[in-house]
Amino acid sequence: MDTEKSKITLLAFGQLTDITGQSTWEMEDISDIDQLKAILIEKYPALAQAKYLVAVNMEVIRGNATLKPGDAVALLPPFSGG
Amino acid sequence: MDTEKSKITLLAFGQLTDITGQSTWEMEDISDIDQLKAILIEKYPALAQAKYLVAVNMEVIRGNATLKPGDAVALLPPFSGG
Amino acid sequence: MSEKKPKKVFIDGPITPEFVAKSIASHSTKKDIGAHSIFLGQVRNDLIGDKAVAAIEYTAYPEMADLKFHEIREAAFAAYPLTCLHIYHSLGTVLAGEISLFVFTSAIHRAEAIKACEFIVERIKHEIPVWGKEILEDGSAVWKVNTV
Amino acid sequence: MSEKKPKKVFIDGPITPEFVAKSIASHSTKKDIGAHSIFLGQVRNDLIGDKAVAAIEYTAYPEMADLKFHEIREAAFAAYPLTCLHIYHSLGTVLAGEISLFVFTSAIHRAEAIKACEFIVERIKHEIPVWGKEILEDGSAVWKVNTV
Repeated sequence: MDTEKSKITLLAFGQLTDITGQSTWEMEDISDIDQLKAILIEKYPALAQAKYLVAVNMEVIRGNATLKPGDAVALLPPFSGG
Repeated sequence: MDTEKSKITLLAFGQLTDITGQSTWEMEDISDIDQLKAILIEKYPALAQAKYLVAVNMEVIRGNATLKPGDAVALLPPFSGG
Repeated sequence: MSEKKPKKVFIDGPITPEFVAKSIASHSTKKDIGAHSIFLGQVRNDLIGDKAVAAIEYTAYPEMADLKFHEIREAAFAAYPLTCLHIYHSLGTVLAGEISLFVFTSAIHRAEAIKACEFIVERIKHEIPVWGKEILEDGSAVWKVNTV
Repeated sequence: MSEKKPKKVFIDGPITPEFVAKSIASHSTKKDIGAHSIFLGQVRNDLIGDKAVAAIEYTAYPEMADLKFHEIREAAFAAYPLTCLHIYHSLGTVLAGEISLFVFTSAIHRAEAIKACEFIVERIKHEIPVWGKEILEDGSAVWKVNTV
């Protein structure tokens, strides 16, 4: 498989950017959301305490789901617009 | 009793003025609302068909009530403001 | 918070968008407000038979209307924690497309502002002695009948 | 009636009273409208500890927000017989006392306009990926937490 195509794009917003230190980056060889969360918590332990939803290609996914290359995975803290 | 003081003031509004031909006038020797209505219908037969509320001194009165000299009696067709 | 002083409600002719803007702008100094709810009644060009409504001429029993507006204000302040409350209603001629009623509630949180505004609009429609005479495009007139 | 074309929602900085007035005025040609309902969200100077909020800096996930605004519009038009529907939300800095959200519904009768406006405001608060960072009077910042 083309390594370029095995990448997913991560997007972090709001207070989560204080934890991740970046708002968009790429990650390779991630098969599903549970695996992604485990890797992220290892890298950013404060995420374990954070409240957030995961959206894959702009749709909120509750629970686990398979990720495919090219997916945009967004980490969304509680909304506070309006 | 002073005749001036035995008078009540009548007020008509909206479509009722098309029937009464006047919007404010005085009437004498009226003892209660039922009597007033009977006299008005005799004078303005179309009133018998009209839908309206009676307010005495700006408070809506449902049913009969005694009128006293100096009262302002308003004939209020269905409101259509806003 | 209750406001005891009587407020001027009736406006001669239409309520303009600029008037609404000025009213909104005057609240920018009240920095505890988080939510405004506004209702505007606009005159429709309804067909009466085959003639369109060109304007409505509003008349009122002004003393009783003032009393009822005051009662509605008191009831709204008693029922909802409002920061501000303004009510304006047109008298005289308002053309189709123009605004004849402006209800404006402000509160710390949205639910109170929204619920209070709806409460006030309903009460105005049912309790305020105002009558609209619809002036049709050919100059004839019919008394307006409000739908419930 | 459904509107399929995407609409611009985000506005850079505060929503001004003049913008609201212009939006109201643009509906005077739509003479079948009888009722407008407007919601405005205003930035509060809440105390965070002992410091007042001076401003909120709004950021969004804009592509997802556009998609969600579109879904909310479609749901509102499906649920209520609206003539018009406009939604505007600020991005960037909005000072305390300024307006950051403007929801504007119009219908033939008041009930639909009022209910639809409330429906839309609730969905925006829960479904739109926007975040506010409260800038305090001393220059420090905290992420805003919306009350339910």
